[in-house]
Amino acid sequence: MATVELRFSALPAHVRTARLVAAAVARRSGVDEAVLDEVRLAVGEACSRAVHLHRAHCPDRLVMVTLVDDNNAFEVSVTDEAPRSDEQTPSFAEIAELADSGDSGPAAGAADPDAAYLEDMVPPGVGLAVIQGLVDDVGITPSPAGGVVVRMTWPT
Amino acid sequence: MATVELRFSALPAHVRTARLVAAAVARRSGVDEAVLDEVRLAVGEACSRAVHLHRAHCPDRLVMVTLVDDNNAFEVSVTDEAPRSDEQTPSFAEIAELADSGDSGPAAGAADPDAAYLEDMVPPGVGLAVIQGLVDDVGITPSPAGGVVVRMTWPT
Amino acid sequence: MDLSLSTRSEGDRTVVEVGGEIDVYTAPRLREQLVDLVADGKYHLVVDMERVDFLDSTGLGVLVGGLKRVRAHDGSLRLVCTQERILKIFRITGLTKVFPIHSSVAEAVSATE
Amino acid sequence: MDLSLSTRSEGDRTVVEVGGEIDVYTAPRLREQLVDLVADGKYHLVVDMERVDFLDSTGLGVLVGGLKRVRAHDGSLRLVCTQERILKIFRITGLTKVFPIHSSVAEAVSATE
Ligand SMILES: Nc1ncnc2c1ncn2[C@@H]1O[C@H](COP(=O)(O)OP(=O)(O)O)[C@@H](O)[C@H]1O
Ligand SMILES: Nc1ncnc2c1ncn2[C@@H]1O[C@H](COP(=O)(O)OP(=O)(O)O)[C@@H](O)[C@H]1O
Repeated sequence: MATVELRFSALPAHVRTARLVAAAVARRSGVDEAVLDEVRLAVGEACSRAVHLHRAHCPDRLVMVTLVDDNNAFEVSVTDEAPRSDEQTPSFAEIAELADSGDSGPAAGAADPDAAYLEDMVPPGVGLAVIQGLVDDVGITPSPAGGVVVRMTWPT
Repeated sequence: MATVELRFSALPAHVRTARLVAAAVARRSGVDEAVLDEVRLAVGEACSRAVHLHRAHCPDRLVMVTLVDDNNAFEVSVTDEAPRSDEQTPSFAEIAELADSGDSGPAAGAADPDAAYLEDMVPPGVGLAVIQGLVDDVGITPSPAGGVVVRMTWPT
Repeated sequence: MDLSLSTRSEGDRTVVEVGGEIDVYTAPRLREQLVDLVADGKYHLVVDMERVDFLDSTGLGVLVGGLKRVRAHDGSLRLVCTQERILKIFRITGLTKVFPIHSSVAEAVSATE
Repeated sequence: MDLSLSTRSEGDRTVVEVGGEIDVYTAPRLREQLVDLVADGKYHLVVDMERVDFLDSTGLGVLVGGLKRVRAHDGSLRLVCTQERILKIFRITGLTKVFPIHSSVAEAVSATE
């Protein structure tokens, strides 16, 4: 059982590092080439979500990504430590309606004052909706340190 | 100050992941393109050394790599938890003499019984010699958990 | 791969050619580009995504934001994309119903409401 | 980039063309190749490293091991390498004094003691 753990400060640039690591380890674990794009996207979404929440609530804490290559599965867990909110995964119809709304949908907890582009941000639940639309095996559970663990599994 | 921490089980494949991460974070931290090969090689040597020592002494412990992008410097620390030995950094003449010796030089602690290629291994001190020949700013200090921290710094 | 951006006019349309990765790291630059174009009076945009390697929901948010901005001026935002892996994320989020998606710049430029 | 290996004969020499990365992960396969060649009676080897992207001390160890094996049969192991970043590690470790390093396969194949 091979394990890689990655912890990073809440910066967008590190989301790229996380995607890069996830794809490299997934490939080596035997995840199908055709599925690597899905791994990259899903891990990126989970990490972007965690980075946004950390910037808003606990910018000094590190986001954690764990990659485990078990017998027949490659499992990625992304853990944030932001206080849990009533984040809703929007329905697809609601996502489509964002384009018509005057604002960018339900507020995502405290806003990150430095990030002007958050104005255009889809609500954080959209990231989770993408993950759930993309990955067959996803679990979202409370994490001991506050926040949640997004656990995604792919066959190898 | 951006921080990335990588922990991995003592497998050769993960050394590649560590090189990949070090190069990506170094580039983003502003380390000169011409120096990235040096970062890749030096971080790879430090991690290979740690992986060999862990396999021999504590195969269940994770090797740790910390990458810190400080104001004017990019700093990588590779920490192993193997019991400290009297590992010698061989002189360059000694490395050259390896080719003439009947064996592969001083034994590297307990041998890893699975790894036939260890027969051809240069002694672990060679990795440190390469790092010291390559990187201007290197520090090797005892780590609290046993083992050492190899700390390498590059300007950004 | 970093983001690349270039713009050109084709008749009354402005074509924005995007390459590389549109993600949480680069999306702010795409947003800035779209905001600048609208501030500059360009309300009919064609975003050519054929050279995009990666798109995540942050990128989608910026495209949706661009659409809202041009609509405020009765404008349009059309996408050019034939790459299955990029189309997939529009499909998953239902945004294929929101954006007109074309298979070539020529088709997008000549399209009317 | 993974390791690629191919071998061919040129006169009494055996040329081993290596590509990709020779590191702690792939070095065992290069070692196996060299061991097999010697077991097969090939004692005059030319290792062409022109397509090698990465070489670390584990890779050096395998090359040194190969040299020891062919020497036991009065053989030779010559390297072909003109890439500065690869040559650097031979220089740092003093192994430029141990391996004959040539700038082309033709030169290595025609070299004599
Ligand atoms: N999809 C990706 N995810 C994560 N890292 C990536 C990805 N693509 C490229 N990288 C890495 O990011 C580093 C910087 O990439 P680059 O495209 O130059 O962006 P930038 O310089 O803006 O950070 C490179 O070392 C590359 O290996
Ligand atoms: N120098 C490197 N260091 C670490 N990882 C790398 C390096 N070069 C490539 N990789 C990554 O390793 C993964 C597997 O690479 P590959 O060359 O196919 O080797 P293998 O499949 O034998 O592990 C790829 O996803 C690639 O991004």
